[in-house]
Amino acid sequence: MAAELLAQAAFLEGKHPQSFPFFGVERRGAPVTAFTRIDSAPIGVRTSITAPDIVVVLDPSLIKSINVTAGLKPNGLLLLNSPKDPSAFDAVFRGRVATVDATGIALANGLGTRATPIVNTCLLGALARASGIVRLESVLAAIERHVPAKRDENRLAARAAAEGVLMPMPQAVVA
Amino acid sequence: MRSYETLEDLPEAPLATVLSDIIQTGSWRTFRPVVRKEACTKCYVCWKFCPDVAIAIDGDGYPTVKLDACKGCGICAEECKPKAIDMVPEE
Amino acid sequence: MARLTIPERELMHSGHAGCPGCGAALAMRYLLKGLGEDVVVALPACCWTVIGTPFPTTVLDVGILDTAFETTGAAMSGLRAAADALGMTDVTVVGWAGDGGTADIGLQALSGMLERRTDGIYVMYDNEAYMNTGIQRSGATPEGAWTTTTPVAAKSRGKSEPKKDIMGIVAAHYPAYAATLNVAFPEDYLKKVQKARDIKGPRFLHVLAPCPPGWRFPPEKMVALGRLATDSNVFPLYEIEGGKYKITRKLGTPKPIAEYLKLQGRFAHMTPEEVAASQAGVDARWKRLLALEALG
Amino acid sequence: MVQAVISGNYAQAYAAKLARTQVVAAYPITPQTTIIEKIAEFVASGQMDAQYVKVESEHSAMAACISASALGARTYTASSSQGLLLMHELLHWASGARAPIVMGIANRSVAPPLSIWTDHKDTISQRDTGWIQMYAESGQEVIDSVLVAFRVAEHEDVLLPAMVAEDAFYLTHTYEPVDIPTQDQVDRFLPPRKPSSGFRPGLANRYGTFIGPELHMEFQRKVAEGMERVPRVFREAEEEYERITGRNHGGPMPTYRTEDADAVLVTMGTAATTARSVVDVLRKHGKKVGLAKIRVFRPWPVPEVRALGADVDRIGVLDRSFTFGASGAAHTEFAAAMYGSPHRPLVRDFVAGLGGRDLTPPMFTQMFESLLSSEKEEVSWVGLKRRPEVTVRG
Repeated sequence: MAAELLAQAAFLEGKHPQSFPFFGVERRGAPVTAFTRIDSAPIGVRTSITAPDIVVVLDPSLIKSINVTAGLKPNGLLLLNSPKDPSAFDAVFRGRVATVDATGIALANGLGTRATPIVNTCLLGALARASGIVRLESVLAAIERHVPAKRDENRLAARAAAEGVLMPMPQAVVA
Repeated sequence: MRSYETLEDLPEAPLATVLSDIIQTGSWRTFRPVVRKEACTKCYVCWKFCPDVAIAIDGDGYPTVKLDACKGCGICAEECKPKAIDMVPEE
Repeated sequence: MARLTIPERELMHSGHAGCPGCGAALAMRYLLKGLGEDVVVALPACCWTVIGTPFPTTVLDVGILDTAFETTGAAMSGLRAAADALGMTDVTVVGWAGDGGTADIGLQALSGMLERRTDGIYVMYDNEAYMNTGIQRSGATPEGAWTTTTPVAAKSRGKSEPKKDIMGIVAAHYPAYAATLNVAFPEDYLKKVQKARDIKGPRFLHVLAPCPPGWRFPPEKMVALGRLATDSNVFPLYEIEGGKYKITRKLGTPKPIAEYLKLQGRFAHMTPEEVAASQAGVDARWKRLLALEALG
Repeated sequence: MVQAVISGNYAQAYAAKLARTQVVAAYPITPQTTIIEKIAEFVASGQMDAQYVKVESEHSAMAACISASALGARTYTASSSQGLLLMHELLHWASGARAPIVMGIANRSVAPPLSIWTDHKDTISQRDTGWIQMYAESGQEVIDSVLVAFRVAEHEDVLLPAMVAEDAFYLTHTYEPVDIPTQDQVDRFLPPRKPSSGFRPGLANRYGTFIGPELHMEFQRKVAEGMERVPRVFREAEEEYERITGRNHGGPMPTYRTEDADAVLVTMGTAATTARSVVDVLRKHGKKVGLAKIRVFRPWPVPEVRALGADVDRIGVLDRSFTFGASGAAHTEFAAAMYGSPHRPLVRDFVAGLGGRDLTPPMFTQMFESLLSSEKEEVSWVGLKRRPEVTVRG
């Protein structure tokens, strides 16, 4: 969902996105992986991404069980859903780390339940600000066009997350 | 992960024999059940209704949550009559 | 330790891939508690194909044989024949299939298995749609329910056809034993499984397996919702033995179906008129069941 | 050894009985029916100690066979045409589950128009399912091939299902003398099946299971390797069978008068009998022609095909089915096997005998003569009526 919405946002900017899930068997709550490529030219590969520029972790508890930074480029960006300061994750990744309290923002905007907060749009808002890979306005426009329910809440959440993202240095554009 | 030295080491036919306990589904959880022993009446409704075989009974007869397995569905807390189980957000 | 009302021994392991609050996972846990370990399970394509975890792992302390989607009944007959030919006569042969695999694509093989009187227990765990593929309607989806193939939109009000009466179809084959079971009533569930275990011939268990993502309710409500299904007469608990019907749970005053419906997102679109029509359907089926029981 | 005049279908049934088959699950279809009727009779009279599962479709027949075989029972079934096509999904399942089921096939065409008469469209349509495929020319070959098929299929280096095909009516319902081996001979040749998969009830084990992209391909490779070992296991089985019964049908592709031949016709099934007589006649007239017979279509006998092609300049392949949009299956396979050989003969395709059309001696003469003067590789439909006529009887 988040990966596809990111692709939609990039498309609105005239870029060539490619978004796909790991083709597995989805179970509610079970860890899943999805990929997005964004380029200014048509994309000529159809494989899993093994060396990403950016890794976005929607559920911070996964850090304990999964090596979320596997293959992440040294100068890449790790964006985490966490209320903590990025410095708390120095041991996880030596490159740039950004955090956003997406669960708190989602619940404050009525997205999901305590057991299953819906944090997709929060992290996209935060990603736009932390990476510059797409503009926040494009994320908001993609939400308006493609999110089936609670569009206003999702837009507010994405904007709040963009404003609330914590990062050690100002926005830097990745590739 | 399970690796095989050669293709020959892989069983000829697809026969699975490794018990699934090794798969830790605790990472699925966003809320964790915490049993307050002082409120527990040992009725075992929590144990009875756990779809994930994630509740054991300890030596003193209290339910304990196997956190490697628990997916945090919250049925145990919901069904607990004396409300002795709290669902606490994971870090 | 206080006395447990169901057997303590577990023949199902943790690590399975059922969604949080999965009724079908709990249903298997109880089934094996009732049957013990001398069991072989024919498993067609269904949620449990995945719940049962991928190679090289397995979830149950009994044998599982994967079989094609529509073949559960036939696979049971093959297992029974081989078990008998090889001297494994004490083995209980079980078929464990979803509602789509039973009431739709597997109906022919089920009919064949019942008619040729295969000695085995066919279990249909009913989550009322094709959940493994992502909530498409099946013949067992109830009227009014939203699914991805029966959307709620300008020209669609969810599923427009009533749920298929699989127990009626099974009853027409004169099974040795048939019963409806609900994971929210473990003691009744276990009693019926153990009863089925000790009967020879074709047996059929229809198990209600509430599905949090498919029915759109929070996982912690799974058992409460299951209870409501029976206590509102949406899913009555009864058994058929030797052709005789016996209702195993009767409330003086059943709960209104509205209580059951309002807990589930799949029915959220229903108008008071649609709820009333649904109530009338439930009442009529309950009346018919009482009449069948009265036949004795 | 008992010599009896029996039909090809009865040869199938006798072989299933002599093999001490433990589970049979079958559904009737013309012209396979007399196989399963005979087996029902054997079981009912106590001559055969087998569980006979009377299923409600071919699809269920194969599903029941796979389950029974997975648990370790020696398993047999029989089918034909539409019924075999209905089984298709389960045929793949059987090989993937490494279930060494043996199946008798009455080769019959596929509708529409409905036809109960012979051609090979039903079995050729199953060539990619991972089954060993054998085609028989005579009742004798049927009974011997079924017994060899059990031994090869169940061999621990193979563990793959096998089908033994016989042409509808030309063999299924043709009574001719057949040497039926004794039970003692068969018991020596075919000991009880060893449990192969390891699958058991009452244990934590799951057979079939599901798997992601990490290992599915490796299990496909296992099936491929099982099939690659068939030629050796088949040869050893036939040698052993010969030691016990004195009979050997000559490997996966026996040849007849091909040593100095200018042209050779390659056939499958009963066509070989008539073709052999025509070879003799043409030889008397000084025409150097010969015959090869595909007994084992899967695995395709590449070394035998190459050896034949190395010495002959003109080869005609007779296909009793057609792959629309290409050529006959045996022709395609033959041409592919010759590609890259130092000596490449001209390989032609003759499509004939579809839907029960008789393959007459003049047709074979025509094929040989056409082949001897061939200048190019082409597909020819032999016996096709350019002015179609049909007799309507009152």
